[in-house]
Amino acid sequence: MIRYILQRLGQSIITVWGISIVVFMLARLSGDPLLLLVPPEATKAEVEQIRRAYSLDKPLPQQYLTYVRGVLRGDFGTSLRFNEPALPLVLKRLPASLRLASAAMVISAGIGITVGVLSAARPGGWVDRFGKAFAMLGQSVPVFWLGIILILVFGVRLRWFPTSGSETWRHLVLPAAALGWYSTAAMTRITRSAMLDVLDADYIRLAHIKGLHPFKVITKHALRNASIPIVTLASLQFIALINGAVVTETIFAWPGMGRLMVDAVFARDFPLVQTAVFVASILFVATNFAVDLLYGYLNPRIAYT
Amino acid sequence: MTALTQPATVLAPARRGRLARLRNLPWLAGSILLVVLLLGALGPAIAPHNPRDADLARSLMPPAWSEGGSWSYPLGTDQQGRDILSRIIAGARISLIVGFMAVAVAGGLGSLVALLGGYYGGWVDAVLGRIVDTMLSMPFLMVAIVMAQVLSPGIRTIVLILGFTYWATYARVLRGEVLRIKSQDFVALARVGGCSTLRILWRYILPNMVNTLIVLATLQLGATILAEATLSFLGLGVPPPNAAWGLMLAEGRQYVTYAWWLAVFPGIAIMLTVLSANMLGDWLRVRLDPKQRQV
Amino acid sequence: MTQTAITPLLEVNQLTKRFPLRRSLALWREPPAVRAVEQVSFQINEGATYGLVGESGSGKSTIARLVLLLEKPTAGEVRFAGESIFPMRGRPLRAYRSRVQAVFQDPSSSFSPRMRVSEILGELPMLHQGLRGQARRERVSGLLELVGLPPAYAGRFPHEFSGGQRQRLAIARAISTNPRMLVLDEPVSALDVSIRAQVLNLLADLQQQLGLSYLLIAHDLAIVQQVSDMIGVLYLGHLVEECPSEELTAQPLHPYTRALLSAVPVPDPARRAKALPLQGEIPSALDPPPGCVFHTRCPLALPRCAAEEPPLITVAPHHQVACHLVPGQVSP
Amino acid sequence: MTAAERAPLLQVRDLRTYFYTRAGVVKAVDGVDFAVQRGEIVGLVGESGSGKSNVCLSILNLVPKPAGRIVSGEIVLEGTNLLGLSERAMRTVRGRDVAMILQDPLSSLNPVFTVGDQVGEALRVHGRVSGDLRERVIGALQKVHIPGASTRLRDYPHQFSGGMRQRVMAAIAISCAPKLLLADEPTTALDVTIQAQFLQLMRELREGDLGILYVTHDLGVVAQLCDRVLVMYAGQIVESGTVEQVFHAPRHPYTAALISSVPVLGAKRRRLYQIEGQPPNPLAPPAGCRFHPRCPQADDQCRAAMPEPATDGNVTYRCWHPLNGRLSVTP
Repeated sequence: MIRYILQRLGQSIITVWGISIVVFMLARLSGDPLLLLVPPEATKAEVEQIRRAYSLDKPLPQQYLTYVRGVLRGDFGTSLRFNEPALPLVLKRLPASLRLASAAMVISAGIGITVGVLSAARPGGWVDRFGKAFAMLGQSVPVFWLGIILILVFGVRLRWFPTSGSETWRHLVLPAAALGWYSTAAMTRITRSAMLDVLDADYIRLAHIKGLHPFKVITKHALRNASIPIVTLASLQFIALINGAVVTETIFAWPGMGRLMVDAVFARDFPLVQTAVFVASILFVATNFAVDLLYGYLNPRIAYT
Repeated sequence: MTALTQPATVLAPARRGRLARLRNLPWLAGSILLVVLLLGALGPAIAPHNPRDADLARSLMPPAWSEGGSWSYPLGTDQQGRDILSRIIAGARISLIVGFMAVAVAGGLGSLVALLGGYYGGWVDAVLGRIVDTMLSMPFLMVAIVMAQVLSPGIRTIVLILGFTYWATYARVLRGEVLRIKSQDFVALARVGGCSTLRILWRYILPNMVNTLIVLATLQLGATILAEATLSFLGLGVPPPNAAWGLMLAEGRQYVTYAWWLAVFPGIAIMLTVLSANMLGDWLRVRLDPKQRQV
Repeated sequence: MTQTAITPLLEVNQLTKRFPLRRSLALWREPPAVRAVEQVSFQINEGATYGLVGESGSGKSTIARLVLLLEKPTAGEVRFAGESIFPMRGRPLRAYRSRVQAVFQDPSSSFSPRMRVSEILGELPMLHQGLRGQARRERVSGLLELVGLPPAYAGRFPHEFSGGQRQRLAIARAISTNPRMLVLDEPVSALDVSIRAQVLNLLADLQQQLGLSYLLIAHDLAIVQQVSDMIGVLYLGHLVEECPSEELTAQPLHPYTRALLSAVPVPDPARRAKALPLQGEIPSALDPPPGCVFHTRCPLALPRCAAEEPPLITVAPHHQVACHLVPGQVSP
Repeated sequence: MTAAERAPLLQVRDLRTYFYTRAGVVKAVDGVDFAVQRGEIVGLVGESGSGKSNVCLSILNLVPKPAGRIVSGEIVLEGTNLLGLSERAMRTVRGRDVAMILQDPLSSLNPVFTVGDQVGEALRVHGRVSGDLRERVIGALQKVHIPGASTRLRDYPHQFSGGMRQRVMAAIAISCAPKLLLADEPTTALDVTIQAQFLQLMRELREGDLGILYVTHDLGVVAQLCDRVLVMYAGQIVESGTVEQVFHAPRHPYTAALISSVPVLGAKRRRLYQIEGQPPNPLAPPAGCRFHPRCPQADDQCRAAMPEPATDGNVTYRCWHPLNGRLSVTP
């Protein structure tokens, strides 16, 4: 088990390193990254000063080393717009994003797993058919459009929920619903197919042969085994949620990391954008690592090797 | 003895002929996709108006069936007085071009990486695998946004961005497929028979992974069109005055409280297109992939 | 078959294969390895059948894969018609590929599901003999006839055939290069009982007609004995006994061979097994027992067996055995 | 002996289990009659697709739904027709009165639960826990000779070897002291020496009153283990009788051909007798006797109708032209 954890940890570290390269290269895609780092109204002298400050006059590998050294010290550069270190700015907005994503995750896992299990228990039954149509639709509706429709119907027409801000739980309802919609559909499909896979196994037949009640066969034998793929894929959904938060936060004026990033894009505040991407990536890697640990717990074949 | 638990699939005589294969085709989804394809191909030839023809005098006209609407602008007009139907038709072409080209770029790159990594294994696979993991560990929408900001806007840029952000998905799914095919006896037997590596990849591995690739590409077509619309919605996709669906939605968003049709119709266009691509992909999965793996 | 041929067609010398596992975190220790094949030697004569029997973990399939150049050996060599096969490159390698072919156990995974019979059977003649067009089509028909399938089936896909027919197809492909030797890895164990005899008889007929040599790998002793001239018994990667087919049941010497023979269920209620079955389980090839690998289960084991590995010694013409109790103390 | 004691443990009459598929109806089990006595091992031999596994599943009423259905017949276990029971009552029969061992010990144990949990499960479900459950589980594991049973019950299936897993399956099967044990090719996945150990275990288990229906395709196993044998071909039992009778003097040409086609260890090398043709397509079995296309002595009568079972001493067979008691097939 310790070996497994260390192995996964090592892989995560390599991934973070890979991400640092991608993020570093992103800034250099346009040719001269300096144009992204200075405000448009900067003078020539200021430009040269910044060029030296970021070592942009040095060869590429050296620039990368400088960048990595900064990152390791927690220095992700300075936001041009706020003229403050970029990392604290991003971290300050992180909790709001996590709150939104978690709420959406709870919705989608709750509904998705329930509908998925019921669908698999009776393939072709009405729950299955309804769930299938719902899943199909859920994966086809753009989040931003759904957000607008929700605002129009529940915010503007019915006035049930506020359409922007983040003060109370009522503020959370519409953005979480919009964000969780797609994942609910995905979770339904994943759960259904994982359950169908498991229900085909010989040990399920053996459980019936032992005389177990079919309900117990599903809840004990099948769900426990299906939970292994479900958890893996649920982590991907969490990642998709953080991704989707970029759009949802913009529509609902939710003060999270995603909106900060979109605003920074339009303000041409590249260091801030870069930092947001990096932080989100680290969050992804951390989620994957946590799921790997959970996987090791759920699957005795890993825990005992 | 598993043979008898599912006699239908195991023992049914092979269905032959192209007609039989079309059984249970989702006709509705197919027709919608066909209509979108035709709209995209014919575009300007059948659009009632020039999609860029602005006239503030007729701005924000409601759809024809509402009060104040006119049948010469069936779905109404936008804030600049442009015909929404014509703009949706023009948007179909953009969505399709971006969708198909991005899928081609991502699918091609992903297949190549999968073939190399899966077949050669060893350090090639280890390195490619880490790169794929890294790509999949990044918030692709954020990466796409950054790229869109850095690169000059346009259709080619969007295709490149989406191709770059999506190839890793193909690589991961197809790599598993290559590994599965490679472990089959017929590949070992081809080596025993003296087939070259290139021949094995081309004649044995590739044809057997094509089904999975087709299913994946069809399902990803929907996802790619959604991503393009999202980027355009954020103002980072196809630049105005082009009539991309996402852009139309973004522009119509501020009028949504009193001119709902600006945002609703392009949304429906996106939804129907993506929905039919997904339904078709789902049907293909059942049809082509007997084990119905989750791709 | 005669045992007097001067050069054997295939010569396996001190062949060893270990599959190292992933290095553990303790870098100073040697990484553990699965010892699949340990210093195995045997020879196959022109036109003869050599049978390798053993249970799971015996290394019999690994030997097949080594001979087919699907794995690289850890040590040892294999000579085909006098030439060492592992260093082969270029033209000699191509020649070897056409002269040694294989039939595997599972007829359902032996063919690409996307190739028609005509492509499956026509590919190797095209690659090795340059047959194209009409000549290739005639070759395909000829091969189908040779294995007892109607030539009209050339346009079909493999999934349209039954298991037995697919195995005929696999044999047809194997002989499509005009090989001199076939490696048969469990060629009938996936087939129904009533089909096995068909395939075994077909293999015997082809051997006669084409003068083929066979390396037969199987777990079913009765089948191996039925078909082979010489038999090698493998246990945990070691060749423990080798003898002519007739002597296997008449004069088995190694205690494992005897245990194996008595464990085979004979389809005759009058010949019910009297001896208690061999106790214990096959040890892991990751950590094989020291000394004689069989001593942990051997009913006759002496202290010496746990300490010292017995060498393979010749006890009679063509009969070798690796046991400390032979010759002498093993009483029938 | 009273009548109830003389009545067989299991009596199956005219069992028909059909599968309704899109491609047509598969008559997997088509009119099967047999009995199993207490303390008797009955072998059920046949090739793949002959329907032998579906006989077992039918006895437990676990034929895969919705395609599979038991169309007719009676399955009488100690005077109770199992087919007449409600699903609820049937659940108390499964695992308690009738147990089953599946073919693949690798996939038949649930990988995420300990072996102790899985052996104890049937005991818990059927409320058969008198005293300590743990003791009962250890007892079951010891009965199938699993070394160190008291510590191994905390292990997971993947920590057991193939042979040991099949013993665990046997422990699960006998945990509730069933009356009838169905064994569906339990040794097919095992090595020969491990198979011999398992067969020995089967002989020990039937020492009591346990009746065993042992499904296999291996004639050798039948000859070594069973008291009586049922030979199945294309959903029907074509011959049945004591093992000695059937092996030494088969009456049905299929049985005879099957026996002659198997290589025998130690026998002289010979050309094997081969049964021509392929097993029938289950969707469209031949009319008349289902073996007639492959039978060397088939005539018009065989093509026209399936013969009814005929009994001769200890053997029952379904053939118009039974062999005269010598093991020979004339081509």
